[in-house]
Amino acid sequence: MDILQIIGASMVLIGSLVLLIASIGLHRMPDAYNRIQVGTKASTMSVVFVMIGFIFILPSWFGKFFTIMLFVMLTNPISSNVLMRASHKKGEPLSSKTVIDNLKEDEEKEELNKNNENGTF
Amino acid sequence: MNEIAQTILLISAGVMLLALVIIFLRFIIGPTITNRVIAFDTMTVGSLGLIALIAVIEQRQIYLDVNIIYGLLSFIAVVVIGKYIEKSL
Amino acid sequence: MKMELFKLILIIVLAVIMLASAVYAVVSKKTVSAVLATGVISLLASVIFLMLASPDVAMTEAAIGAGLTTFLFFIIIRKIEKQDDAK
Amino acid sequence: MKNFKLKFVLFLILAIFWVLWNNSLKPEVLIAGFIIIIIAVLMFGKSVDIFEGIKLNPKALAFTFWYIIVFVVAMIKSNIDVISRVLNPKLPIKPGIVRIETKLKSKMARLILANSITLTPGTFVVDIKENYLYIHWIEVCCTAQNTENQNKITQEIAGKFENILMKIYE
Repeated sequence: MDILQIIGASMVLIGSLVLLIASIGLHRMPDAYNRIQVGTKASTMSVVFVMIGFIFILPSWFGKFFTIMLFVMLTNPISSNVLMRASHKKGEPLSSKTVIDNLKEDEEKEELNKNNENGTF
Repeated sequence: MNEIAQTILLISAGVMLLALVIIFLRFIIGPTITNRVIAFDTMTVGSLGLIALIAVIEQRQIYLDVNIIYGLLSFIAVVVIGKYIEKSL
Repeated sequence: MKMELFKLILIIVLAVIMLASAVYAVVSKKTVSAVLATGVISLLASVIFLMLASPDVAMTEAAIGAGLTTFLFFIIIRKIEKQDDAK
Repeated sequence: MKNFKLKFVLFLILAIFWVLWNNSLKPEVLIAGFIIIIIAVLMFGKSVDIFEGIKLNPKALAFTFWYIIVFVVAMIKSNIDVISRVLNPKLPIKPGIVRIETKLKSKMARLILANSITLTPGTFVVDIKENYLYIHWIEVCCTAQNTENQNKITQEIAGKFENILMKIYE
């Protein structure tokens, strides 16, 4: 069983390195939206890797590790999505590299339509 | 537990700690509230891994219960903060 | 021996982050940032309680500190802002 | 009893989580859990309509497994993508928010689609309005506004997930 333990421990090490890269990415990315992307993806993946490594080390605790993994995979994207929509609504600035923003265009169009309808009455 | 495996686990705990410190720097310098909330969220998920690692090293299953409560409450906290930023609470 | 040293280093680093967060909560100008910093403090406090082998206290700290106080504070800040808007 | 099938799905999901989290198959744990789960299903069974349109047959089960395999491959690819972008000194990003259209109607299918898009390479759901998903993309390929281009973007981001989810839910 030694070799399984070493495989599991190396997977835990990979997971922690992914978390380290996420933390570097939080500093390198230019605006809040790209930071949310890097933070969510890398941190979710890090937890998944760590939990799979622990399943290799202690197979008798399979259920608990698997539940934590499923839980993080289900909830982390939702909370980040709430955060991103809120910051877009509040008007968090996009970086200068941004090419296109369809959501803002559509919202402005909707606003214009509403104003026109109000104007005719 | 195996000697080599335990050493690798200790090293990965050190890497996680370093990552937590770097994320905390983003929390301090983050120019807007959104950046701080991102740092808070990432820090929470990182410490989930750290708590599970402590549980494995100490061989006690009850520590994992702290983990799920922690994840649940921080999820609700981030959703509430998002609602607050959106001004629809 | 190795374990003891590891635990000591872990607790010291976490305590330093906690102190920095507490100082930040005092000196920061925005209320919201201060509340978030308080959340970080109780997050790390629960990890330290876990290191000292008391999972029940850690559970309570995680539930009350990181969860309840954070979103109670936010709900109340929002209510105060609504009152100010109404005036 | 109205929408018995959906309540049964809820019961099944809660029971699987209970058994996994307790990590044991002792009779006392199972009996206590099932009593609590039945009370919970009876109390909260009114808002169960997020599972609407789900199918309970072997074909849907097989497609669920296939979906999990596709999803895991995409997730690992996504992480390699993120790592290479962060560690590249030039920082090759070209972000933007694009609009895609979805054909799915069921709430649960949309939730799974949005979660999967969030965890796959370079894309992130910002908002959902009626049939449109707004997606923050880290490397926008084409910015023209015509319909043909939009279909191409939709195929590239959501095509493979949507096709499988159609078979499970619709």
